[in-house]
Amino acid sequence: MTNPWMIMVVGTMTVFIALFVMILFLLGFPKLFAILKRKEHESLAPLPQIVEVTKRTAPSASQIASAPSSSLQDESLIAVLTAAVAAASGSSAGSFAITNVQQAQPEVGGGFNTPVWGRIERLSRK
Amino acid sequence: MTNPWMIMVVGTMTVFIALFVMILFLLGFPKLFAILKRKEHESLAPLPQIVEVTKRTAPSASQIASAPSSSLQDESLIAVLTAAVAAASGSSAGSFAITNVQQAQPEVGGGFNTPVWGRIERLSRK
Amino acid sequence: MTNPWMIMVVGTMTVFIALFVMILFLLGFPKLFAILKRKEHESLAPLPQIVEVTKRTAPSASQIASAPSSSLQDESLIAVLTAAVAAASGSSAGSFAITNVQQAQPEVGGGFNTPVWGRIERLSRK
Amino acid sequence: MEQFLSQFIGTTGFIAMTWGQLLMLVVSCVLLYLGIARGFEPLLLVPIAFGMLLANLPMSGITDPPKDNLVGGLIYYLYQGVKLGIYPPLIFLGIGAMTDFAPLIANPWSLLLGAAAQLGIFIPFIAAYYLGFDLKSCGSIGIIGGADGPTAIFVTSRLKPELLGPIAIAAYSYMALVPLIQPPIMKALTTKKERLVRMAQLREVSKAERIIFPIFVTLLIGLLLPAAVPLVGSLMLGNLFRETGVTERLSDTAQHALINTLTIFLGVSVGSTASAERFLNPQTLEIIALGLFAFSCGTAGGVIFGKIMYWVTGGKVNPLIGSAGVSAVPVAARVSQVVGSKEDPTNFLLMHAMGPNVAGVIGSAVAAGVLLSVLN
Amino acid sequence: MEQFLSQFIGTTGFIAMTWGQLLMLVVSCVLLYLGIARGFEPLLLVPIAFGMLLANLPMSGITDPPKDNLVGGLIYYLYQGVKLGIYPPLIFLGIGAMTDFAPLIANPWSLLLGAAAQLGIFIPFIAAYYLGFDLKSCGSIGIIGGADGPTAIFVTSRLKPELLGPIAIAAYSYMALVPLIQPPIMKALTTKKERLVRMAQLREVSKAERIIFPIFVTLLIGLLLPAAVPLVGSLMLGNLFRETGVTERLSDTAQHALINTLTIFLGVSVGSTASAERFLNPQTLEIIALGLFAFSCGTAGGVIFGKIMYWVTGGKVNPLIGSAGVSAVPVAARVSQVVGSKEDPTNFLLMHAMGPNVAGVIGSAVAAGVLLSVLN
Amino acid sequence: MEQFLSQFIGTTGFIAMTWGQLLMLVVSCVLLYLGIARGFEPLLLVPIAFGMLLANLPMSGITDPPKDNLVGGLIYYLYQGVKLGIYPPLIFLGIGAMTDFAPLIANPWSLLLGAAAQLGIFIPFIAAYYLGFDLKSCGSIGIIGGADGPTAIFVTSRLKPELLGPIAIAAYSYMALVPLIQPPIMKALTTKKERLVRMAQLREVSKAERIIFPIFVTLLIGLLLPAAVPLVGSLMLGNLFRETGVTERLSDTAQHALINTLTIFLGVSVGSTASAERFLNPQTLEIIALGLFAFSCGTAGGVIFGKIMYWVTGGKVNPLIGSAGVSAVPVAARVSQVVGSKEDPTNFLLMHAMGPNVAGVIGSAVAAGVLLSVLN
Ligand code: NA
Ligand code: NA
Ligand code: NA
Repeated sequence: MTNPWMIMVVGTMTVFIALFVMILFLLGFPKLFAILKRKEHESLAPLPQIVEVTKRTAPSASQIASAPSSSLQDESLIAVLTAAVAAASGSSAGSFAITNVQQAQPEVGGGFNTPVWGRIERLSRK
Repeated sequence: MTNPWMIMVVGTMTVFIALFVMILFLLGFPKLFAILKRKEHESLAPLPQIVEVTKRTAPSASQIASAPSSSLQDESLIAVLTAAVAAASGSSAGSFAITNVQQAQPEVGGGFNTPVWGRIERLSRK
Repeated sequence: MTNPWMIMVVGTMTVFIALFVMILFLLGFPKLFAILKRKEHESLAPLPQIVEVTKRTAPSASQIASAPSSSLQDESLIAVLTAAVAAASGSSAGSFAITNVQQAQPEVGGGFNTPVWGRIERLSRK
Repeated sequence: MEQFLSQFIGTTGFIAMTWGQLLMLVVSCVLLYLGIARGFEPLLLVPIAFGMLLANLPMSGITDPPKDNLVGGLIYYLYQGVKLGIYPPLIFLGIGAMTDFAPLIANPWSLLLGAAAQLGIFIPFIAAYYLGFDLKSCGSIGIIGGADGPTAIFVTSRLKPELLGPIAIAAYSYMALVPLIQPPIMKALTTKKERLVRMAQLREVSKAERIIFPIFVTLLIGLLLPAAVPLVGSLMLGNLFRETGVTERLSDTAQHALINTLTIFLGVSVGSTASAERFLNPQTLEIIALGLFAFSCGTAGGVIFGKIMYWVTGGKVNPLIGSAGVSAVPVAARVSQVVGSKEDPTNFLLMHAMGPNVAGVIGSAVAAGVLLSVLN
Repeated sequence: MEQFLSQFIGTTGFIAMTWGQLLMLVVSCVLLYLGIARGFEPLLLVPIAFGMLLANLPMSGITDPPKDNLVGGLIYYLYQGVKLGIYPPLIFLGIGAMTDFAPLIANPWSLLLGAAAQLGIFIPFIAAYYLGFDLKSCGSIGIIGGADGPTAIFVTSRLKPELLGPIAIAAYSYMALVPLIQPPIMKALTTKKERLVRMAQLREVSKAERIIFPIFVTLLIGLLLPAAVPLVGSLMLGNLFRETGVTERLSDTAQHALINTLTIFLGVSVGSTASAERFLNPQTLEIIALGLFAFSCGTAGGVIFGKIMYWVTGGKVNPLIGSAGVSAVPVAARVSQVVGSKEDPTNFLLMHAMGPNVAGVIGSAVAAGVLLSVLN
Repeated sequence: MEQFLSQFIGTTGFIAMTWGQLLMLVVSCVLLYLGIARGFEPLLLVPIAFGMLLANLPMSGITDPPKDNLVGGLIYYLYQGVKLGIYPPLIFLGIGAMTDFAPLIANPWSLLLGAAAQLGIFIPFIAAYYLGFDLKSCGSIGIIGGADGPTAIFVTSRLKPELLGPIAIAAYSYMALVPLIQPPIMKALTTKKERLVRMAQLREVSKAERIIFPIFVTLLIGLLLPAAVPLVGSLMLGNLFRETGVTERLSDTAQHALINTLTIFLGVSVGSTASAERFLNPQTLEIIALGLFAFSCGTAGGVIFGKIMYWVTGGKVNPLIGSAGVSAVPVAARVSQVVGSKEDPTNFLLMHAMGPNVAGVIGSAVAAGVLLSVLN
């Protein structure tokens, strides 16, 4: 592109388009987060018990602060990585990834007592 | 220079000359700054009023702290840059630069109300 | 080495050997430091007087904090460097280094009043 | 002895100095004066002016590249971070860690003001073209109107490094002069009634929104305009460090040790490009004039779009906040506040002006991306 | 105009994006979520995930090497510090300045637990070999079991830079998952009686011992295993700065400005290696699985050796502190404390677990030295 | 297995170690002891000694340059900042930000003492020449007498990098030994009456003077002696950051994060040049002896010139402040105070000695410029 007027038009338009798309998303933010907040409240329900366990070890409680407070979704990392890679390397793409994440969730159960790696290993052995 | 004695003499002399010139200037510092201080007092006279204006916007006064407190010399930057460049690129050198700076000053006037860029643009159109 | 089992054995053994040697030394630490502590107490004996001298210059005492508090071993740096270099460059190695350090100590005497460089220069003139 | 003295004087810089260098030394002292005594963006202007001073001391070799088996000068090595485009994005990382985008998230429409103010980039771009500059120079000159130091330096270092000196000096000087440049334009373009508009209080912004925002902006801008990624991505990574609540260490270093160190290096290097032979030519004069024109266009663009929003919303938007869209954070937002409070001392526009103000940073980065992808 | 629009869309990243890149963007967002909302090693995972995001935005050129007379992308230059092995040792310098080796000096035998946990490196090394990886990849995969980010990155950058992405992500993710991975293994391998053992209080460690320790370790490891010098030497120099009492300035900068800056650079660079074409292949899946296996082996190795020490000492050592030998400082030591306190809430194992915990860092560095000297 | 063991031992450093390396390890431990336990300039001596230790561990490769497709060692890369002359000026930037030149501005005549003490550079220069050193080595040896670490390292890295190790160690060691070296010389050269002189209180220095001073010195020295610009310019830029009152951020980073980081890098790199083959030769012995001679000459030069000023002013100048002209800030000024207060505990010379003390820094930088321009 060597026509300066063309560049000006493209440039101004791009700036407006980019920032306008941003506006559209940002306008949706309040609603999106209202939904997320509700969901969060639900998923946070089982937490208190585990927190209590940690609290009982009173004297070094502050030092143990970084221990995870909820194990319900802690496997999601492995699940997602696994799913992503499986999706890309296998023949069936895209959709598989998302399905698999959903599939993984119910399997989790007890958190602390169900070793995550069992499932992962099974997947890798395949 | 490969004669070590020569290097020694040159070196010692250079150190003494350099630091002696520095002494001469530093001895003039107190007088120089006495003059500058007097000038500063004069040029600072019209300031209080503007400060008051800023103060009236009370609640965010602290945030606006960086607003310029005096507009009398604020154009000096542009004036000097302009002058410097004009001096170097035009056929008449040195003296023009300094003359022009002097010339610019009286034109300033109202500060806030006289757009600086008017003059600059005139210069560049020439 | 391209046999993975060999690498595993070597690796595991190296880790254990390295850390085991470390254990042996660390087990000796408490005894070693008990001895060092006793020695330190002895060598620190003549200190108080010098500290007193410094204290008398009361107003800037805090600023002079970095002045060396004991001069008894302050020459050791030069002695050791000298010895080390002499040992390596001269024909008689190893033992000379250590002997010389020992030799240097008694010469020291008054600290502040015996210029270190006298001895060093004598060495370098040789 | 006589021979020696003449030889000695020959090794001093006095003899080798050109009139141009002397003039540049004077200019750098004036810049130092403006930075220190008048508070013109001192954090940048002091290093820039000092770099200029050092580079114009004859025969110091401080900007020389390595030659044969001689190493280069200090500033030659510092300058590599400018040349390779490393400093500006990393400075943006620190700026991101210092920026609060909440006013923008609360009022997304202020992004339009940040977009409109980019006319301050594209109109001078055209103007420079008709003054005879080549397209790359036009892009570098236009970007002054972005009123964003790192963006201007990043774009210029990639399009036309020869112009770094005048463009950086113009950009930072006019950013400092924003309180002088903008008010007359703002007053000329608005009616008293418009300037008196009071705006509704902004809604609160949740922590989650603040965290999602930088990620989302990076994705959006990154996909729309890949060339803007180094600037926008760094800005947003810094902002993410600020907002997560678990990366305070990184945010703290980004907005102190890292940005300060790189500001020194960037300032001195950029200043050093203003050597007499490069700086003292008629182009510099035109660039300085065009830079002022750019700031004026940006201000006008923002204010005019502010008027449009005033009409569209039936008088809910005060057009004075439009001028803040030029970025020059946070000075331009303060100017909106000051001009507004002159009409009505109880009208607080500052927070409303911060939205367009930070939007202007994003807008300029997008415009920079366009210029880089089109002209490079 | 039509032509222009199609041309414009062609310059955006939307068209150029592959399914792989889209997937990687999703993965990086998930990693950001885990780092920020779930607190998974956020100081590393946030920069890594953001680097991944930036690298997978199509056509941004941010990871491109210089070409002809075009400069390279920002992350290309940042990555040089990884490629040349500069960041990891300097990060170790900061870690050394943050580490208190006193619990190890007070109880030297805990070094054996740090040694035993290195089975987490060598068993997966063998496993990877039989899964068909070449030896250098095996070494890089095994080192995940060291549970030490900088060590893993240093070794991988020298043996198999192509694997940096998955290996760094696996290492840091599993370090964050240690509180999930270790407890079941610890419980399965120990009896209730063992878990109830109370250990004798540790002796006090004098300042002189703390100062001699890093010098002595450098000498010893440096002579035994020269290839471990960059890691061990840097770690110990940092620790020396911490302990001398006269180099506080250096210790302070090492554990703040320096380590934070390099953590940002390292994280973003390492993340950027996880481009779609490199990351999305079956090997990554195997590496992630092997990484988990590695952490489990390390935990088991430490606990089993803890049991041996329990038997040898006639029940004076609680085998639960063995699992802390994997390093992952200080999370693994906290896990020992938590698991122990579940049996007896008044039993404080934390300080006893810190010994094996920091021993694990040294142990992994030694193992890294072996792998580097044997495989390079 | 036997074969394996012998092979294993072969990969350790024990076998490869030479007697020279063993000796150097001992020397580095002694330096560590002096730095840590005796407080000999620990901020520099600890990194230098540790760098020495690391470089003398056999086969670690930590100082190796890159070869074929193998990357170089950590210290090889850190050393580039010394080789290219980058660290010393940037360290001077931090020193400038830490230095208060007010005592010098208040009493400009103390500059003469700072000039006279540079005899400590030029007399040993001649001495070294007659001991058979080549001119470049003579310059590097003489600069030890400047009693200024960064200056000594900068000059040596440009004139004779092979000598970096012994020269840096000598410079920093003698700077720590100043309280031992100077007093006997000071007493020998002065009478009791001279040592009892009380000096008039210094005038106050205005903020404007403090700001103008660094700019003016840069211009003056820069024009007189271009080769001194990297050192003097950086020192003065740092001082300008300190004094402006509007660049505190930059001053703060220059005197903390930046200088500390570079001190670590500089120290370790410089120490690493002291490998056994380079360090252990008769030259090193001579350099160490000449270094002590240099400090003594500098002290004597300053004191003798102080006596001249005593005579000229009719007894208003205490010659004891002359010894502070060697720089070694602020130790040498403290020595003047201590020696003076031994005669009269109520006589406070410290502030008067700070003038020559900081003048000595400028003087050495000028002398360095002369040596660099004449010998390079
Ligand atoms: Na802008
Ligand atoms: Na480990
Ligand atoms: Na000096």
